[in-house]
Amino acid sequence: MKGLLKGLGVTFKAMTSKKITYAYPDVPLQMPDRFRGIQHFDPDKCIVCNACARVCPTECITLTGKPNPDPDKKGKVIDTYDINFEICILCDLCTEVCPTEAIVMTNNFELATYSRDDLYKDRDWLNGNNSLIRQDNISMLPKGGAKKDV
Amino acid sequence: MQELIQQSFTWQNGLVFFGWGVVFLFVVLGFVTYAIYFERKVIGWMQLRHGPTRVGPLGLLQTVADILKLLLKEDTIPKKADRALFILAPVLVYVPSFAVLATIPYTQSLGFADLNVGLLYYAALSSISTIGVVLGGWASNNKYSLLGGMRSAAQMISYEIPLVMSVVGVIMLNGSLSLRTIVGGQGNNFWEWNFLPQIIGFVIFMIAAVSELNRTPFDLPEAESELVAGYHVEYSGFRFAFFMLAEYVYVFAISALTTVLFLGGWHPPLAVLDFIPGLLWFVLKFSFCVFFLFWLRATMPRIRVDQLMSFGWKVLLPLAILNIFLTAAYIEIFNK
Amino acid sequence: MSEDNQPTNREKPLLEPDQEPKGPAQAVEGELEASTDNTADDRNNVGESAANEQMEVKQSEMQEVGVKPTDDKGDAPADNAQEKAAEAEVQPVERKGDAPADSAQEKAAEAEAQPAEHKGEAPTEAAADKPARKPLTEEERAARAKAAAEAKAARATAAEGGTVGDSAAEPAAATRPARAPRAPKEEEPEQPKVPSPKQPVLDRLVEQLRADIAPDAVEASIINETDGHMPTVTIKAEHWYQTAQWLRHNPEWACDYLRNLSGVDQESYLAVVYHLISLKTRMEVAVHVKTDREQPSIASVTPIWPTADWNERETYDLFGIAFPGHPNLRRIMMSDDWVGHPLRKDYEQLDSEV
Amino acid sequence: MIRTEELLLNVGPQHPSTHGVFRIVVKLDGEVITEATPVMGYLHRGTEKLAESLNYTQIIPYTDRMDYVSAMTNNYVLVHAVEKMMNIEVPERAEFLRLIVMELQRVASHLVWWGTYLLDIGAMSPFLYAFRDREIIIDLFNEISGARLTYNYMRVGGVKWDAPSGWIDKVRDFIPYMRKRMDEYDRLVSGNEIFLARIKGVGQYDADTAIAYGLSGANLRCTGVDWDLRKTEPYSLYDRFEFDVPLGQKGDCYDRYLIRLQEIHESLRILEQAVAQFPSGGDTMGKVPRVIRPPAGEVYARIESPRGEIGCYIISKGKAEPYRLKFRRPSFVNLQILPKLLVGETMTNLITILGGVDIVVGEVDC
Repeated sequence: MKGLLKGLGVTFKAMTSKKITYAYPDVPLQMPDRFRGIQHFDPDKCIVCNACARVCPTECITLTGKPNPDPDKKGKVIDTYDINFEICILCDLCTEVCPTEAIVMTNNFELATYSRDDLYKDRDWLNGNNSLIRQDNISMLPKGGAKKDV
Repeated sequence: MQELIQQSFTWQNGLVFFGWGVVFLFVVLGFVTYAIYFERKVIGWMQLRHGPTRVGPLGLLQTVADILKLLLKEDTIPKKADRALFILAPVLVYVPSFAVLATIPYTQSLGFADLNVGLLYYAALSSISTIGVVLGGWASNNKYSLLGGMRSAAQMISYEIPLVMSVVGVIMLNGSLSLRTIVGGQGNNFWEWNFLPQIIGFVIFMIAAVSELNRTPFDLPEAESELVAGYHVEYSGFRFAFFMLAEYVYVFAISALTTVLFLGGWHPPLAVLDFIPGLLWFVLKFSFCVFFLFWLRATMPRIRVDQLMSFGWKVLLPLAILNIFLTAAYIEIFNK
Repeated sequence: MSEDNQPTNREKPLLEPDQEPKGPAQAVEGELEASTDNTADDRNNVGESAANEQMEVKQSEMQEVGVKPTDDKGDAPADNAQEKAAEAEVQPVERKGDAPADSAQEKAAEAEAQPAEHKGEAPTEAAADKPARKPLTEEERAARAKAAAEAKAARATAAEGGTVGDSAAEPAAATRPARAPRAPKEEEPEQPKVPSPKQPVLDRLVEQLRADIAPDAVEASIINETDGHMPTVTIKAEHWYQTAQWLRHNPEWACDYLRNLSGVDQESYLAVVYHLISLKTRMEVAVHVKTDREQPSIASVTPIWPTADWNERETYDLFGIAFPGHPNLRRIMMSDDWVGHPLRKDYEQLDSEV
Repeated sequence: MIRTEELLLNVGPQHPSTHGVFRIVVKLDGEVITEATPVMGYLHRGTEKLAESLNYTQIIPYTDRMDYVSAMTNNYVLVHAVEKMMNIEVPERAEFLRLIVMELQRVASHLVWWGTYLLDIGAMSPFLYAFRDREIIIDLFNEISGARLTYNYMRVGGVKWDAPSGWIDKVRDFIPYMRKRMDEYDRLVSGNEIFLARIKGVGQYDADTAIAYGLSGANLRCTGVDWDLRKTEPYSLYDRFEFDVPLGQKGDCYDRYLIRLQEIHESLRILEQAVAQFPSGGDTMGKVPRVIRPPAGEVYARIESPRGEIGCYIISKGKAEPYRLKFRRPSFVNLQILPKLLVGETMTNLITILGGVDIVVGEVDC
């Protein structure tokens, strides 16, 4: 009998204590900096090395480059860059291997759409997704190496 | 209201009675709507969350929205279900729950019928809804609902007896089954109420009442985690609403009965407070009982079927008989 | 993948996903592929893949002196040989196609799709896509196909010829086609192997088994250094049930806890690996039991260790190894009407685009 | 004579308390179970087949999705296996971070178990309390690894990220907070007579059956067998911290319940010591070749996940992808005792026992 009453006491005390739920749809959720949301793509930095397409476990990145328009520079410029968010698992391996930090994660995670076609994000959309970009990046860029700050 | 009952039954009287009946129906439906809302709010608070807040100001229209939803929802009847019984079951559950409210005296003057067998009327009618539940379980041709139906039959029958036996003590004290005289027999101070002399009866009554309602420590018939939803798993749309309605009207009925039998109906706890109208005291005690039921639901785990049966038969029943014996001895010694 | 990769892979019709070059195996987040695939890297790849001896062979130091002929499985060395040959042959193109699939069917559509080994081994395409490389012409591809076919034949003969020991076979010398000479790495003199602490335990076990069960029961027995000097024993399939009972009830071993049971497809044969441990004496042993590919069947050990029940059902479901003596051998993962055993290397996927 | 027939009932695959897509076909005589045959495979994603064509770094995201309630321990077992094969030396700081993160994961996983177990038995509120406390751990993981459930945090040779500034202090503050919460749980539930009546003596088995069925974790220790891999086969830095392993006697649901709650206390003790000895400097990634190619050979690494011994058996042929990767999943093995336990039990006890064994179907089907 005593256990039952103690249990009732706990719930009664909880009834009057502060609530811990937050009103997500009305108040936007604030994610920490490292949160792996939808990628942001910066076409100028991309050197079309295909590292991200290769490392992707679910092969959802497809990109094509084209030879550099102005003759003096050599190398390639990115032409189309698509991420298929139907199968992208946001595992963040692509931003790790990118040598020039062309692709970086942002904190946005709202990906719900009414049709599956909207889940094929192309280069411009990814470039447009430039809010809440992640600052603390681990990538092959020497600057982007693992920062040690505790 | 009282004098109306004495007059001869003419068309005009009949219409007045019908009018009062409809008014009372809306009062009860209003209670049910806000009891559901209140329950979800209270359980929400107890679980550190807010409960419904989105529909209407502070979520007040939440249950109204639910009922509208249930009205608009498609009312499917399983193909192989026994159609007639399937349709009859919710009716059989809901009607007794509403009919039972007739005999409960709310205040000195307010009350519908004053049967001299009020309590027996209550016990008899409330067991009809058991048939409805079993019928619903069987008719929807679903194994889970059949299991739920069988469980509820076993539970309600085995807890009907301790419920009635626990009240025999109160009847012996007041010498009559009529609820109005039982309330009359209780004085204006809380120590004159029935729950102190009849403390054993009161505890047994509370436990058996919670089990009658199929509420949490004893919510085996519609055990969410085992039988998915128990006997009303196949019901949808407004038929399902009937089952919910019946459950909450029984919460109203049981809380009212507890107030009347044990907590002194409309009597104030202290004689000096009797300038406040009786109805307010009734509603206060009544709401405490309702809150206690919701409080149990937020805290208690579910009991197992065999434990339920052994607890009912081996613990509650002997205690109830003991209570009767003690009351008899008490009356004999103090020849009240 | 070269830069002239079709924009989206989706519309390419008959391309089997595991056929399509999934990118060189080295695509690891560290791999800076862009333009640094110099020969050093290449030698590094060749060197490492040369150190491709089987785990049952005495584990040599990191610096593999030469390719020790560890005829783990008939085609493994040949597979590498072919790899070397192919690599040597298409050195300029720097594509180290993996051993061609048994059906080395030519992929017309994909420009340089190496008919990847159907066994799911993604082609270890060492080549980074040099910006200047021209797409392969028709006859180059034909040349490679011919090389692949002829290498396959060589491999097949090596398979029949050599005594196909299993992965724990004594190092059987298998002739290896001469590899293109490459800069000899600095050889470390092979120090005498320090005998591992568990060696006496293993020897004792082997000789006990030979005495109690059957002289030829134990096919091979080595100490697996990488796994904490785990004694590893290969038992013949027909003696396995007796050995299992012996291991279970022998007071000294009393292996009462079957920790792991995994099926393995070693291309030329199927094997089941049991990891046993005794909670009381803390003695550990790993047991390999081999069976052929056509009618794979190994005695079920469920009566001895009930935990083997579902593990064996899973192995049956995914590999097709029958376990006579199992209470109810049914599929556990796949639906009952599933055709084929998915984890086999030669498993044909039902719909390629899955 | 009236002819009675047994009722064949499908519990699952869609059922509120089968902890995922898992089905038990049950033959009922009234409420008593005469025969139970679990059916699984609804969540089989072929991780082992996929792994054969992915390199080791690409497999790590897949291990998150096996036991999605304790993803860190899955990451660790794969990474530990590869490090064992290539005998890579993991820097001190990375190993500390791994240990802290794994112990936090054990607390979070046991909280999920505790909340859902009470929900199965009928009490609604404990679930909310458990998830309120787990939310704090999830936020910690979110800060350090970037995700709430599928962390993909560990890499062969170390961890991907260093702890952000102030993270270690947050872990230090979490420990006393959690201890206070644990007392509240005990007051709410552990003393509750109805709850005790529901789980005492239910689903009982002895030590030999547990060993024969290869059970591990709390399911094995509840029969008194002292087998916790953190103690018997120490890995990572567990030999540096002193903690004890709770054991049960009778081997019923109640013992398993107490053991798991006690394990939360033990994990908090380990965390306390780990945070105290956390190195100030050191890097988070060991010396790892750019191309991770374990030398040919095989290894069976095993660690203690909240559900038992999770093992990762890799056969490598020297290539960058594993030749064969087999996960020994504790939920899959622990589940085998279910049919044996259920015969003669009632429907209600089926749910109690299933909750007591604590399975995650993502791990059962792998």
